[in-house]
Amino acid sequence: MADLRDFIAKRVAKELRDGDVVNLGIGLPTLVANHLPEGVNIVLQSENGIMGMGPAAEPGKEDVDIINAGAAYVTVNPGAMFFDSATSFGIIRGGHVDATVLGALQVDKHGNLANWIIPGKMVPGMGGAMDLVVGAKKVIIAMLHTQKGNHKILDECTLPYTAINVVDMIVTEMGVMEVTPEGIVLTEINPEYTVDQVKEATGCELIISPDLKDMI
Amino acid sequence: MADLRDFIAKRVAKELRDGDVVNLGIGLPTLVANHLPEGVNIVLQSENGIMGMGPAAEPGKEDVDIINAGAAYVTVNPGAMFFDSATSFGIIRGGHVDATVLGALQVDKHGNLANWIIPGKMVPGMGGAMDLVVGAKKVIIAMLHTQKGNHKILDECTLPYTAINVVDMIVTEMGVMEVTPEGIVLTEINPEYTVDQVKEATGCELIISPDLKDMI
Amino acid sequence: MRNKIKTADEAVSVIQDGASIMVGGFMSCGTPEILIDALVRKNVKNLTIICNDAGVPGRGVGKLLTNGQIKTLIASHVGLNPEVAQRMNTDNEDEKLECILVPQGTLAERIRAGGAGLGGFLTPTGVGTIVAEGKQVLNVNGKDYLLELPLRADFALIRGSVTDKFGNTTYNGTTRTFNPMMATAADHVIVGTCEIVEIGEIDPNNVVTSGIFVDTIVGGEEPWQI
Amino acid sequence: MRNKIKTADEAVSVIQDGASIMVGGFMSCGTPEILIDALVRKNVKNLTIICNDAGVPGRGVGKLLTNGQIKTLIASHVGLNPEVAQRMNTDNEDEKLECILVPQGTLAERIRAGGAGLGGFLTPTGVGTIVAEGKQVLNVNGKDYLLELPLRADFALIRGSVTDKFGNTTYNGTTRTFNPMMATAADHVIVGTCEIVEIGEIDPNNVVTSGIFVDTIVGGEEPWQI
Repeated sequence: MADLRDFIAKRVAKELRDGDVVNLGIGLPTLVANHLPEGVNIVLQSENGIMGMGPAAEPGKEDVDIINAGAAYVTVNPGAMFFDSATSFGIIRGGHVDATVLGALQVDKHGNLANWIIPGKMVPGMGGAMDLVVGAKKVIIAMLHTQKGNHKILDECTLPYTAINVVDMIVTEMGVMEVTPEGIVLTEINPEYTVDQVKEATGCELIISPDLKDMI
Repeated sequence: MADLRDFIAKRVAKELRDGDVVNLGIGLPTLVANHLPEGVNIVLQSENGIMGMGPAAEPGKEDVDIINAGAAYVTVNPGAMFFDSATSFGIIRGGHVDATVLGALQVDKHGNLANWIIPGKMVPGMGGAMDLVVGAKKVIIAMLHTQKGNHKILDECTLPYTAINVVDMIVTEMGVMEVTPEGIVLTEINPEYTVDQVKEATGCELIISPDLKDMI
Repeated sequence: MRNKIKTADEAVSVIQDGASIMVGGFMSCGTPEILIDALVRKNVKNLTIICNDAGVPGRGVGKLLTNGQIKTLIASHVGLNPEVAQRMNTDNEDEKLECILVPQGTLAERIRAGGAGLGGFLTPTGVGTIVAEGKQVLNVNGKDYLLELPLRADFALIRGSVTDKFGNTTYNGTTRTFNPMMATAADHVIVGTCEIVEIGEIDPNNVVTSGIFVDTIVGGEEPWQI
Repeated sequence: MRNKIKTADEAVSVIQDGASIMVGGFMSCGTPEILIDALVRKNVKNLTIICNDAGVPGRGVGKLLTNGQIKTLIASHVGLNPEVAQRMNTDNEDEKLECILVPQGTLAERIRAGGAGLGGFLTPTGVGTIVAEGKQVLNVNGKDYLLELPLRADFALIRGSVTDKFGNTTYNGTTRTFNPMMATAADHVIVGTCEIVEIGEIDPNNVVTSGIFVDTIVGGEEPWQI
């Protein structure tokens, strides 16, 4: 599982360009920062008020006034800036974040996203997710392709939306998919799987790119 | 004329309370700061980005980065703050300015104000005046009672409005008037004038307060 | 000038049952714990609390929740405090919590609007979701937006790092969060701060919250800790 | 990291005829004169300039006006520059200036909205006046507001006091004005600054404009003088 997560994170990292402003969700997306290609430096935004977030603080060296959106002590890089929450979401909503990487419960062929209400569980709140996916220039969903065998990539989300028409790309352990006006296009495949296996694990028609590549 | 202006400014100053946040318009209103009663310290807001503005800068001691809204070099008092224009007008529009003092071309019995378009002259722009009179808790008009013999206090403004229903008080060389739902009430009179003289100089019905006092 | 410095208990003495209170911070980093503690001691009830999140039990607004003082919670995230779910689902009407969820950016902007005299704003956030229910949708230049309304409260409890005796306040690191907006959007503002300095000691370029917004200053706020 | 530092002439080389340009400052205090001078040298025409005011002749955007480069001026106050009236009333179509007046608070907020992804906002300013003409009036809780729309531009020319090589910028005194909002509301942002420092030299608590907004940095901006 940890390997799969790193495999996905590593592929997501290849989408990022030098100088990009990026907001990484908690969990798997956080791993993306560990896999940046050589020469690619990104500027991490944390919605609780940091531009230029650095790695987690070393034990014993924490600055108690500096946490990330997951409430863990972090560092900031030289050239960082702290700001309030209205400014933070002005940056997010205003399209100044080049990419955000989040997990999902469901994504559908329209690019609709559901990732905040789990049926039968307490509703934890959307936090900053709704603003992030509406505002970021590129929304990348990083997740396992299915949930205990159940489809997560669908014709239509059945769970309440986080936002509509926002997802640009989906990266799973099986492949890389782009959301296009025609539907979801598989552009890269993990060579450990066949196209039929990916199709079977997908709950909507999967368009296979004529230019399908190996996911590496 | 200079005396009249100081006379008016001195009376306006008595309306201010210790600790009030005040924005003074250019010209006569600026003089109000020179006439504050003993023990009354106000916090001057300047819409170009100062809370806690001080007196004009002494020649040779100017800080070239600090001007007031009239583009003159000023000082700031200890405890001042500089901010951007959106923050400045958030303070103004949000009702955090206790009083603003401005001149007027016309005021009417509804408290409507016209002070930005002079007929036949080029329209200079409203600057921050529209926001100030809508946002300040108390709007005090400080002006000469008439303009070359023409009425300025009217039934209805004939010039384009700066804002509607905003004026609380009018202070002129003839007296002090409050704008009430019933109309304009003369509450104080300059003993150099008779009530009839003030009535004649006023272009709408003037209600005389049963408690009319001398303006001192 | 009026002395604004009080003890925490004196400061919160003006807060009565049923008050609406904004509380700064994010996961209680930037939350004035000493003011929360005083509010727990005062034990006022039926509060409406506006805060980014419900923190965790025993921290920040979590203390008010544990003590059964919150009737309505307006927040963007409550998932890390299991007491929220317990109290939302309780059959005991006295303990029942109403929880209103607002997207974090919308919450921050609504509070800003409340302080800045705006009647509302149009945001793309929440369009097509349950957040849009009951809200006006306006189309501007071909794009749909929700009309979101300003939010104000009776009180704001904010947390400063350095505060001068006039109330001018700075916030260190990520303690800033919702504090600056909340300071503008409440009728009565109390700042719990780590360090009180003389007027003039903070560079006017670096003040974040003007003293004009601050009614009461309480010193002795401690650093936040996980 | 890409080097953002250029000369003023290199910096404005991307600006073409017909561009819309936001220019920071208030009575040209906080206006990047070195960038204006370069724009005069480049002599691009038919510009839409968004600026608080028209300054005075020979200062700030007044230079662009004198040089006949402005087609449309969006500002809150133009009364202290007599050239505005001359050019508004000229019969020479090539020199004719269109002037759009916006209340100062509304102008600042429209630019902020443009940078913050808002579709508009409701303000009480201008209700019942000619500013309301052609605008939607919405009633919220019994009070009328105008719906004002966001404002963006192709370029923003802003003026910093201290800027690090990433573009993080601070503004001294009253030079701040419209600069921070404009930095967020244009597709391409050029900062003319007084002092360029190394990355890390500005305290992250005191940065006002993040370097992420800044495309180009030009040093050598001089202090403002009356």
